[in-house]
Amino acid sequence: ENDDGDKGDMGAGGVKTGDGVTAETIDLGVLTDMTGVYATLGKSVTQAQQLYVEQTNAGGGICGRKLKLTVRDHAYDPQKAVAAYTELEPKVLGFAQFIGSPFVAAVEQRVDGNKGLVLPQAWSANLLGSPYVRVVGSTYDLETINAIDFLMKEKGLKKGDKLGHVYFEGDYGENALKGSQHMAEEAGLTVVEQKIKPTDNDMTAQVSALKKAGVKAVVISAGPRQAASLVGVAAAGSFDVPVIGNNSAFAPQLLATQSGPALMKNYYVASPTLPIGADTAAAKKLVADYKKAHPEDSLDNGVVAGWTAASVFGEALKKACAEKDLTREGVGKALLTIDDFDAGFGVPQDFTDPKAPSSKESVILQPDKKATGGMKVVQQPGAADAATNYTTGG
Amino acid sequence: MSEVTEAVAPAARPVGRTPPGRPRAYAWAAGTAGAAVLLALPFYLDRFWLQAGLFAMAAAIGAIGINLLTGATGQLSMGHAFFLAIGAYGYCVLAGDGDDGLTGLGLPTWLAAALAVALAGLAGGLFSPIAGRLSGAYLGIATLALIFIGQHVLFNAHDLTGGSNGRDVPPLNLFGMTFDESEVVIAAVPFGSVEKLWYVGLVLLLGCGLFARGVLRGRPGRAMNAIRDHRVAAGVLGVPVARYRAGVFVLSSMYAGLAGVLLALVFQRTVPDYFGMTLSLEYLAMIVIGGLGSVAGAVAGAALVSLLPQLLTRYSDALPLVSAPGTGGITPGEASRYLYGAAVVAVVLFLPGGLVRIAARRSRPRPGTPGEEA
Amino acid sequence: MTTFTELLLNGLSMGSVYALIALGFVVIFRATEVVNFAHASLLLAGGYITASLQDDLGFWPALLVGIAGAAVVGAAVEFLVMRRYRGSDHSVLAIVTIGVDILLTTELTRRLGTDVLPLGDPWGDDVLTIGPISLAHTRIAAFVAAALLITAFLLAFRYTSWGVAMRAAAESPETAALMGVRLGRVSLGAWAVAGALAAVAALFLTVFPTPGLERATSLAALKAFPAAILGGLDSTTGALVGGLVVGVTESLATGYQSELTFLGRGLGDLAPYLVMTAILLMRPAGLFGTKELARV
Amino acid sequence: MRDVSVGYGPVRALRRVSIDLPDGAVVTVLGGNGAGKSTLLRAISRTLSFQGGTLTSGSVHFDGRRIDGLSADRVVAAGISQVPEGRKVFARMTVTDNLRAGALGATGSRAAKADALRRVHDLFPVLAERGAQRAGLLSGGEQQMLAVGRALMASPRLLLLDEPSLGLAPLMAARIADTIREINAQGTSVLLVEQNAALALRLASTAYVLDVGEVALAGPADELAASDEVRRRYLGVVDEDAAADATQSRLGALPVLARWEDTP
Amino acid sequence: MSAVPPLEVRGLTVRFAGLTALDAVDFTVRPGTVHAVIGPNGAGKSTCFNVLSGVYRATAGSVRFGDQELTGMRPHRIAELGVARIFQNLALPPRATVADSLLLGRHRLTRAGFMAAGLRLPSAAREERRHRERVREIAAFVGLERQLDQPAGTLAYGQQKLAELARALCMEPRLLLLDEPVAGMTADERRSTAAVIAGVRDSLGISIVLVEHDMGVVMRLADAVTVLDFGRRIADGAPGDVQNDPAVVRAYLGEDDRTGDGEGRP
Ligand SMILES: Nc1ncnc2c1ncn2[C@@H]1O[C@H](COP(=O)(O)OP(=O)(O)OP(=O)(O)O)[C@@H](O)[C@H]1O
Ligand SMILES: Nc1ncnc2c1ncn2[C@@H]1O[C@H](COP(=O)(O)OP(=O)(O)OP(=O)(O)O)[C@@H](O)[C@H]1O
Ligand SMILES: [Mg+2]
Ligand SMILES: [Mg+2]
Repeated sequence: ENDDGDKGDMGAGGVKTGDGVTAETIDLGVLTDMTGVYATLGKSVTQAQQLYVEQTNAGGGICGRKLKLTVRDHAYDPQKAVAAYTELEPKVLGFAQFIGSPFVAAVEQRVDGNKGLVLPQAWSANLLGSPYVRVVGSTYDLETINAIDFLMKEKGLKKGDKLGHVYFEGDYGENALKGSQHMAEEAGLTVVEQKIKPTDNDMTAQVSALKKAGVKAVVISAGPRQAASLVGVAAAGSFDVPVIGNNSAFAPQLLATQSGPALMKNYYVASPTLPIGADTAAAKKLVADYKKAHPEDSLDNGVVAGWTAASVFGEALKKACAEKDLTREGVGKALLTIDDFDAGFGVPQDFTDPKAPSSKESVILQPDKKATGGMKVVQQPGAADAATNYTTGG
Repeated sequence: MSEVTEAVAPAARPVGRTPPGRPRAYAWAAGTAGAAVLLALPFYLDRFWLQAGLFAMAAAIGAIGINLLTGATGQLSMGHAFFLAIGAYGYCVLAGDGDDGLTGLGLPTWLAAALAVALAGLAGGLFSPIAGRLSGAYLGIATLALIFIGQHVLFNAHDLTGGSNGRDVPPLNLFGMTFDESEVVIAAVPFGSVEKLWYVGLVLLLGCGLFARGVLRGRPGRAMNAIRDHRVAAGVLGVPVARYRAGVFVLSSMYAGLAGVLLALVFQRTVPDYFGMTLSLEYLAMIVIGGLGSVAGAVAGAALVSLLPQLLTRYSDALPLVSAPGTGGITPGEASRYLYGAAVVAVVLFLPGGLVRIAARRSRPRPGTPGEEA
Repeated sequence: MTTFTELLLNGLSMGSVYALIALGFVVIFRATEVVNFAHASLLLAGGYITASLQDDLGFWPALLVGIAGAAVVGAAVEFLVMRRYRGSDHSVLAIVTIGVDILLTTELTRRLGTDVLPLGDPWGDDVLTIGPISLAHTRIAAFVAAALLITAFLLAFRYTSWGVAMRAAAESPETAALMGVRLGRVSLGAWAVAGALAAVAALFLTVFPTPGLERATSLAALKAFPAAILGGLDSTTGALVGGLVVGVTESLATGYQSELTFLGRGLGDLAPYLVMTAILLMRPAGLFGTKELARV
Repeated sequence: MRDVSVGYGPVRALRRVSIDLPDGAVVTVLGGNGAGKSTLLRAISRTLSFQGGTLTSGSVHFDGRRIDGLSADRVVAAGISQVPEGRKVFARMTVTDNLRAGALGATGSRAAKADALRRVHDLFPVLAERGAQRAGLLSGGEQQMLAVGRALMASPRLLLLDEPSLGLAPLMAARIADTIREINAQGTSVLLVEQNAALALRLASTAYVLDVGEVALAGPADELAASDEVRRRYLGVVDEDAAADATQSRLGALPVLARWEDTP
Repeated sequence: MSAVPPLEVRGLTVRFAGLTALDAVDFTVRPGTVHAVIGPNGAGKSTCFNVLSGVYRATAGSVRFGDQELTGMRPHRIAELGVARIFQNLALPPRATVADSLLLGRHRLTRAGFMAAGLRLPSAAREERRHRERVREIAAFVGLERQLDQPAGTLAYGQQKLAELARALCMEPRLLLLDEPVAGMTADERRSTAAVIAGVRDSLGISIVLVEHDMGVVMRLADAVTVLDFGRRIADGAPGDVQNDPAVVRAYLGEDDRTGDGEGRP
């Protein structure tokens, strides 16, 4: 069941192929969570990727082969996740999506062994380092650095100030915290930490604590509802400091709730790419197609993330095809040659260095009812100096 | 899903009770046949199935443990996952060679495994004073505290546990053989980690099953049941209640610890999310579904509860009335949740006394009887 | 100091919501000695019905329908599932409720999808500000509602035969039947009531400061476990006190976590369990629960 | 009740038993252990199912109305209440609540219940003074009194008593006997299962003797009391042989238990 | 088995919230005799037993069994000394078979622990066999060998009482505490049970403390009688004397029961 591509046989058009690739199809795996805690993300990402596959196939597929996605919903259960990976791994070329960084970590060893490319839907620096597990877009620590940089440049946060950071227990929050700690050293801030769990929905106590500490701004690395609660409470308690969150800390659905106004007032979101509502041709097309395919579902940055990841995989396949090598190794190599790929959301991705994320840039967005996907750009893509000379402690 | 039966039935057999009324010889034949099948499986099944089987075996060991405690002694425990965690992480810490930056004592892996089990037992012993004072639902939910403490530690004691992303599990190393991906080809079948572990799992499960059965059928088992049925009377009859409760708690924790070690070896990585409340509840579900107080029940229940979700996920596309995600209908994931929930309810309602009663039913009709020995 | 008062008040108000959930456990436990793991999904059901109707009906009618609906769901669970169990073992029935919870939760989360449903409540995000301390109106409402409901139950249990019937049925169905207790009706009633209470709790869990109802809302039910236990699983007063203790502990542990870093951060939902364990060590049946007997 | 047969799974506990209980009478059922007396009462009060038993044939009528088919609570509503075998008080509830539970099935007014309570209290003063005590902590006899008192709370029209004098001191047993007479005088019919046959036969007008699930003897109480069989087996008159037994055992007539020598 | 020592109860007092269940009670059980403790309901008889077997703690006073002080010992320690009892309210696990219940009685005489039983050591197996044998003997002695494999719960009340007696005998006691052993039995069952008890005393020569409301049985079996009322000892002595003691008659027997047969005469 181990498979170095050299054993791979010659397929259609003299292309070397291995696991998951036949003369007609290229099989890709999707390990997602559509019934567990990350259901919101999983749904959008998966649907976007399915959309990408349909369109690519409509356009004749890649390398004369049709793409095929096999979806497994592990509901964020480690046993199911690992089982599903074990099941799909021999059948597929690679994984266009894998939600849940602990699980990715769990199979990392095996990935290095079987060389099947994995694009996790998680932006933790801990995932960096393997040539076959590649993070698409800037990691949470970088994103946080850019976010704080924005606060300092635009929102009057200055040296010596206190900065509140509310973060999830776990990979996401802790990686983001690394960012703010780094930034704190760089810019002479003091971070007031508030660790929370996904089960905490009411941020009143946290706000009181931050208020007591007298913070001048708040970074939140948690889920949308925690962000909403935090901003809402802060606003209601006439504690109006700017709040900025990571890309996972917002969902357009929130704008319909009564915390909407507060969110639009002083909440910002740092994101690895332009929002779904960006006015680039690609974005507009995606919006249109996605709306057509899933009229009732909301357009969030999960869609963008899914689409980007899928197109990155597609790009790698195309390059590999050009090299006449569709084996796992071939695709891996191909990906390493991609140094400036833009899926249409304004941020070039560079995959030449497995130790680094594919980008260090972030876009700063602000919730806005009118904008498609509920977010408008307030700062174009860019990387803070602190970010560019920060090496992620993978 | 013929595979289910194929995977469950044999797994249940080696320690399974021979259904009353059936000729012994027949049962023996069945037993040996089952054993033979089990030994042959790695040559035929692919990795997914073997892995699933191993998960089931580990679950079975853990389930036997909690059945000694909850089924036979009547001490409801929702903290089982905690002791599994101790087993799993204990093994990593003891066997790990700290070059991943985490604490590791680098002991020989077999020793580490043994000590990890002992460690779990110790933890059980430390908790048993509390366990000794409480009973029923109170004890159950008090043990929930263990889960939350456990989760807290797993996430925060970074050097020991590796935090949220967990830590790698050093492969087992027995008689110069390493149970990792490095392949040995036996009879033209490449043997990877799961193939090799399969046999370890079988041996452990068999051992644990027989041991527990001996305990249940012997003097300790009677004392345990007495404590469950009438604590005061048990004392007057000469059973040192407190000591027995503590003893059983330790024993069941050790079973959990062993299950933890085996799981860790199969996962090849321990992650905190796994050892949550859901896991504890699943273990309770296993023994209830299988049959309280009996070894065979624990094994059967474990097989069902741990295999069903994996199978449902695998065949989710094939499930009835599912529609592709996004088309508004029931997604495969949801369908498998429905079936799982329905199965739990149905088995408990329509097989009171658990799976083991299917066989026993005809011979003695006393529905819903917990705590008869395997 | 003001922070302390603020945390305290917030804890109390949050606690009163936990108390409502805990009361749900207590009612079912009293009537059937079953620990109900399906409570989380009852909560979700109540919230969902209210939230999805408030647009058309307006808040108050929607809330009433929601409460009624949750009661019906609870009753249905009892009638379709719990009643069918022929055995006698309570821990077994607890497992059944786990299965039920999986079913209900899956169905509800499927309907909810990825939405966050606003409750359209009249309180909005208004806050009452006394000097430096501010407290959300929703929280005051929660406190009042919980107080009223729980007193109502205390009175009901004391002055009607309902409470007696429940306890009789729970302790020995056979003997209770000999007393003319209508077993079916008692447990059906208990489940319905639990459902209704869950719906009320759901309301206060989903209004400000939380954005609205969504799939994770039901997780709050977990916090009611220690509440119900440390108060005493079969005691109404216990539910109230337990809820408040949990609420306050949680709030303080969170608010002062920077002072408690030596314990590791994020003690918020661990602390209640620690308190509970401590209390159980002193009083094995909780603060107000009926102690076990040792008479032969 | 007519041709009633009952089985617990495979076990046949009653075979075609017929019993007539005239309105306002006291009827007693005697019989050895396992004869099926309690089963008989369960068959009337419809609580067999709790024991895994089923009424396999026959019918039970209560003043013209067929009651085998009703649920237990309906039977109570019909005016039948039972003192179950072995007390079965609600151990975790207070004495007072136990008595309240007894009145649950009663149809009577608040006032009627208050009267019932008063009657029970002067019948068993101890229940009054222990009102707040947990029933499970009462002494055996006190629990028995509570069980009887609880049944009286429903002021039933037919009272089923399963060994009411069980574990009662002679004085108290006599007291119970008087009570039965009294409530019977007030028009309540009584079906009495009692091991204290002497007492039972003194109270009853008619008596039945069950033997392994079948009616062995039936007739007016005094006639039965006169019959030798009953005198020997149930009245235990001839004490001499008992004493004799006890003495004989010294001579080894009884199965003698050898000492246990602990030599592995 | 070592010789049976006397049991001495001195100034035994037990108080529960508010009420005194036992008030400075004294009595002595001579080795190898049947000593009856009688009294009205709630007099404190079972409480006395509960103290003797370590279920309740005495508020004051002492209980000496030979040179051992029983008050304050844990129940299983007392059982170790060879003190066995049957319970007034049945305490038989309804679902376990009679055989298992009786084997439980052998607990103090057997040794197999978790290890031995789990590993099925031959010693454990041998032990098991020997004791099952003895259990059968004892079951035969009380006349239950046919019910050995039935779940105790399905036995009729009287038989369950016998099963409890057998279980107590299985402990090979030196002191046997019987709380209403013949309650709920028919006259001839009472007689045979009484005979069994007499047989036990004679063939094993152990001391027996008997609590019973059936004066017939008491008079037949008892060598000495202690009468309690409201926790106080109101009489103590030979059956005959006690029976005619006016205080006893007033408090317990009732006027019409001078005959000494609890069941009276038709
Ligand atoms: N739950 C049960 N399951 C099986 N058999 C039972 C059950 N209850 C009673 N029996 C059997 O039914 C028969 C009658 O039992 P029952 O209790 O009616 O006797 P009884 O006359 O009341 O005896 P006692 O005088 O000891 O109370 C007995 O043989 C008994 O073994
Ligand atoms: N644990 C307890 N808590 C409170 N009161 C108790 C407790 N145990 C016994 N009592 C009370 O002590 C008194 C004596 O009880 P005990 O059981 O010794 O009476 P008894 O002599 O056995 O009566 P009976 O002949 O009815 O069994 C009773 O009034 C009983 O209510
Ligand atoms: Mg009976
Ligand atoms: Mg007594």
